[in-house]
Amino acid sequence: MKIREYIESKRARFIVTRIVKSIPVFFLASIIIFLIMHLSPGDPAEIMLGAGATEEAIESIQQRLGLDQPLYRQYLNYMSGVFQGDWGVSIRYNQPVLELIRTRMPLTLLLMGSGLIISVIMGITMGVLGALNPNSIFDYSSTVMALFWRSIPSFWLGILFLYVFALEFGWFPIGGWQGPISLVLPMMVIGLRLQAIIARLTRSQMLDVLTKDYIKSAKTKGLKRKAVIIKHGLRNALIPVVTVIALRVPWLFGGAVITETVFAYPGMGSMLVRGVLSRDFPLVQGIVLVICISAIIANLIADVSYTYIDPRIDIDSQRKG
Amino acid sequence: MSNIVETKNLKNFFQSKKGTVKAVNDVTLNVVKGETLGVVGESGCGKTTLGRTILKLIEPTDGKIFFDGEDITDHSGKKMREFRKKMNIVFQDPVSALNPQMTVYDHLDRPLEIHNMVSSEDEKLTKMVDILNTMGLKAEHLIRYPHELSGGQKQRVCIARALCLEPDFLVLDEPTSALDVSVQSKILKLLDRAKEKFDVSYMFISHNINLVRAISDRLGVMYLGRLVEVGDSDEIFENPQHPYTKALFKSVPQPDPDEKVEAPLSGQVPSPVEPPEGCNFAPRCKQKIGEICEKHDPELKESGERKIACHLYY
Amino acid sequence: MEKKSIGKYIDEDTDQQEIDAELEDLKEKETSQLALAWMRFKRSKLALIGGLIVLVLVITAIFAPFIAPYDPLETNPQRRLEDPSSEHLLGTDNLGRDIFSRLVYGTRIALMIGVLIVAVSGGIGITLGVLAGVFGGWIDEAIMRLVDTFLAFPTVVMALAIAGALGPGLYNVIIAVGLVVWTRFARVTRGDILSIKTETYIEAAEAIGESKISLITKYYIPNVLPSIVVVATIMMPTALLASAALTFLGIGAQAPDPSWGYMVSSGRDYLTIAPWMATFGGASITVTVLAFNFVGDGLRDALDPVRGGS
Amino acid sequence: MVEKVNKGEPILKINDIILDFSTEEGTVKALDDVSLTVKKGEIHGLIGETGCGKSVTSLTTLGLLDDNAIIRGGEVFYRGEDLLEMSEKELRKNVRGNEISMIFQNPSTSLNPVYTAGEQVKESIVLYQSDDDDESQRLVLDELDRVKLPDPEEVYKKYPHELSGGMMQRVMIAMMLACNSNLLIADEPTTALDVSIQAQFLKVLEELKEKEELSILYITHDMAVISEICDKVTVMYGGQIAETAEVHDIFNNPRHPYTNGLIHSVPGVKKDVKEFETIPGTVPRLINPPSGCRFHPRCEYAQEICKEERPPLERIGKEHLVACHFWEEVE
Repeated sequence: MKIREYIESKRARFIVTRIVKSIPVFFLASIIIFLIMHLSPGDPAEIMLGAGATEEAIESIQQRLGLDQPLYRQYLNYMSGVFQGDWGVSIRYNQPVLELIRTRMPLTLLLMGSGLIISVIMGITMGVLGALNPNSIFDYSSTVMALFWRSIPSFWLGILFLYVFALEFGWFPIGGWQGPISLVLPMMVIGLRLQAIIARLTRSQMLDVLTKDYIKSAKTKGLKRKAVIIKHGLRNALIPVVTVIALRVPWLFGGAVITETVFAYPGMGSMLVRGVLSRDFPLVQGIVLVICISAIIANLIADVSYTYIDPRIDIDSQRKG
Repeated sequence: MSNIVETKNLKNFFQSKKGTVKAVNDVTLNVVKGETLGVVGESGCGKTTLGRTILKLIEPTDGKIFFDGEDITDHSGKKMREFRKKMNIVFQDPVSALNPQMTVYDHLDRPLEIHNMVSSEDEKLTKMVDILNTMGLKAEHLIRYPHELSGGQKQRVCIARALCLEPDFLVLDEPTSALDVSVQSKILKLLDRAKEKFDVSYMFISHNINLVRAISDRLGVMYLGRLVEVGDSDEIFENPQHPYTKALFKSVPQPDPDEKVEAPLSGQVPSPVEPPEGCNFAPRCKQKIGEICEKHDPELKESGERKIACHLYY
Repeated sequence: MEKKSIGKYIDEDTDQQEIDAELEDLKEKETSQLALAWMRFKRSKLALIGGLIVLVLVITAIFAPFIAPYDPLETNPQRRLEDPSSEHLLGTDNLGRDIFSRLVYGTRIALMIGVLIVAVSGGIGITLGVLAGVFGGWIDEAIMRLVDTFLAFPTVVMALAIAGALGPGLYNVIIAVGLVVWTRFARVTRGDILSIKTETYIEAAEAIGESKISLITKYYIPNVLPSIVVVATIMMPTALLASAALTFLGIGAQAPDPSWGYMVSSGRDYLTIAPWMATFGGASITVTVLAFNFVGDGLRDALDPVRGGS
Repeated sequence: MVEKVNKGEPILKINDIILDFSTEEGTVKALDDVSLTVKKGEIHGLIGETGCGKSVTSLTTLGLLDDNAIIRGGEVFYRGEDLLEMSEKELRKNVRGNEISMIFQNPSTSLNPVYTAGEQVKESIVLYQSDDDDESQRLVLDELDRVKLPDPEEVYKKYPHELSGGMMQRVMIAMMLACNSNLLIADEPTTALDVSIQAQFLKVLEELKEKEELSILYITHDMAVISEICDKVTVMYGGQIAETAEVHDIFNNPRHPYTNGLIHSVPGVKKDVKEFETIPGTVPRLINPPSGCRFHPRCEYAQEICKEERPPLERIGKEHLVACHFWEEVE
């Protein structure tokens, strides 16, 4: 079985290079976050404690956070802290940042995960159906709808859903977390928007693949229309779709931040907004770093899954989207 | 007869994922002034890379290139630009050889400007229309964009662009293989007419052997980056000597129902990555004379009027 | 190159019948790539509608003072939260200000932010994209690593962090969003230049002795321009949505600016008694973004129909 | 399929097909009264330049045309049944694959890149021969052997991008013949192949014709390949049939001015470029094609009648048909 080992070794090599490549990306990201936090014009300690803070309070904050040391030293302390689980203490909540994240993150991941699943299922079905009967009424209307879902700001959509489904109809709780029921509306807000993007991409990829020669060969072999489209067409069409979905994972966090704020959903996203508004630098820094790590991991998983879908591993895939 | 172009042990190796590709592997050849040297070979034999390397569009890995007796191997930047005037190239696919955002006028204007070949706008237009007419095009074509022209017309603009530098040497890299038969014969006749009018020597690269026979004075046959046989074109076609040339000519279908291909060349065109030991053609050669072919790489040696790289002829 | 100046160069020595046969199929007027693109753009109805809306928005933005019946900032406590009436077309907000006037002035802010963000991100992205594409090698590798890093950040989160650090305010939002979305410009420009690099007309240009600079100015840029225009149009929606989101979250435009995002966030508390404040604000954003999406899709099909755009 | 056809009898009869394509620039009159007959066990060459309608004719037979194609008239009889009357379902079940199959120009795009060569050939075996796993695997290796592929076990496991052009083209044939088709349509199969690989490929086709009485409709623009393997030849120009004859008549006694011009512009017929003949003008755009005989603007024998009246396809010899008012005068 020479071929199998050869492919496995090629895939292993591809994965290792991808991991090695994402390490500098992680450090570069952490440096950028760190710099941004220290970008602010005023003295961070003053800004964090607000105008009325006494001299001593400011002094102690600067001592505690080591703000008086040169930037690169602060960064190194911070990073060594990160690896030992000490991500600093939130000013506003007066709890370790890592603790806050650990309690809030699962809710955000749950929201993002459900939003992703819905959008993938709806998106791909709508996309394939649109491609199968192009220029039909269905195709035309789903294209316009897809553009509509991409154009509506998610915060307004959230407010509309809140107003109609929670206030008027009362089907769903206004905010906070009363079990999975309060997941539905925010999930729909994220899902609808992403499914529009996936649907349009799947449709254009399917249309492109259906013009390829190997589809003509499949037809010539007398295969049923369904076999030609699903077995030969869909698999090739989905390769770039997987790439785009992976690229959209970081975007999901963005969506979560806004949707959680609108629905007062107790996830990491709404906490980030409160952190930014109250200039709670350690908390903001921690959350953004976590988001960045999960995005890098998501990209990694996408590239690895890519090698299973598309046997042409060594052709470096042109990332789309 | 002085040579317009000469190469000595020219080598061009690329690094690919699978290993070193020996595209041009120790090629020594010359193009006599005023002649058309045909270069034939199958895919991966390095004929295109050879053409581009002689023009220094790709840097050679080793060996020497002489143009009109002067060694241009290490020329670069300003010095090389002077030679751009003297030698040029026409590519295979006319569609991608023209800049879609430029009109025909711009395509001819650029070379004239760069090498300031003309002193006034009037002189420039006269020169342009003269060349276009030689190519069977008219002044009306000057303001057209590439997407408004047919394949044949586009290729004629490419040739006009090369000729307006009044080069001494022109590499024609499969100039007609992307065109239909009737358009192809027109382009070939125009090239033939242009050769006399502009006193240009050609290196005509093609995989179409019948075509090269009709247009070339001398012929070079390449296999896997090497020159295996060089000599007068008609003589080689009358009596090919290198085993590969013989087998290749035998597997070429002739446009005559009574002349059929008997035993086609067996096996595969091996990949130029890490070519086989000894003579590259040995694995497919029916006239192998034993061990020596597997071990030693034959040199290109004189054999009467001809030059052949095969142990049979020493 | 007008037609008449060629007139005097027409001569007849080449074989006449062949040339005339070829001249017939030359259409009357020469069509440039741009004319070709306009023909394709006209064909899509959505694109034309989008174009029309954008035009209306631009006019509203420019002539806001003439269109808006009231001063958007003038509060009028007695006339708080009135329903839409002949006097106040779209009613009044919680401080008695005329909503219609605020919407009209909001157009100006929205378009201005959008254009500035696209300009900032375009400037950074295109330059880095061209550098990476043309010079390749380690420059390309470094820029692409930077792009990958920024891709790891969601636009809103990154903008939040930057805006948080810089403090709220319109201009901080422009910098924040601009600093994040440039990656899209960089990737498209780089991708296009790499594909142009493989085109034979670049090699032909080198063969006639074009210098590196004229290669960039005469060959790369003109051929990359179409897709840059497409990306710029497609980026407007992203810019508008991101800046509106930041304003909604309280980081962007501050009261009393008549920005649409702020109208939605301040309208949220009065949803039950005066829902039109939030609705009209949100609707304006949606219509504007939808229009730019229509135009963007139309431009993409018109300018690079083959590639279909990323 | 009802009719049993034995060697030498017509297996495919295409009669007077008129077909247009509706495009944004206008209606393209792609086929104008195209008629063609392929006999069983015969390799019938269909030659013409780009845009003459040769590929469109083959796609019409199998109903693989794009949706903007409009068939205005004509029939395609295959073993007694008119394929144009058949529904998509019928065509798919009874004709495509197990009766008529097709291979295309570039092998690298005609095979699905995400399945191995073996899997794609097995798909045809499972459809038409046997769906038992081991047996179908064995049959696949036989098919790969039948087209003379070296080391079939190796090729079975390889993905298309790991095979050379020549090998991919043979996998294509194996995939199609595994459907036990009686008629193979080959659309420019060797254009992308090297001379030596092309020669081997043509030998494989010839053997399939001799040994298994396979009828082949061979579409190409290369006159040399036509003379190599075809028994009969049809020349097309601008969507019209110019001439049909035995391969020797086409080369030694061309009766249509276009065939005559084409033959004399082929390198190899004339040994030196100076003797090449050329056909003035360019291939017509079929949006508003020339009236009557579409070759008249470029034809030296053309007269008034050629503009008004489209010459019928006249039988001037046992197997020789020509569509030209002045075919006697051509030399």
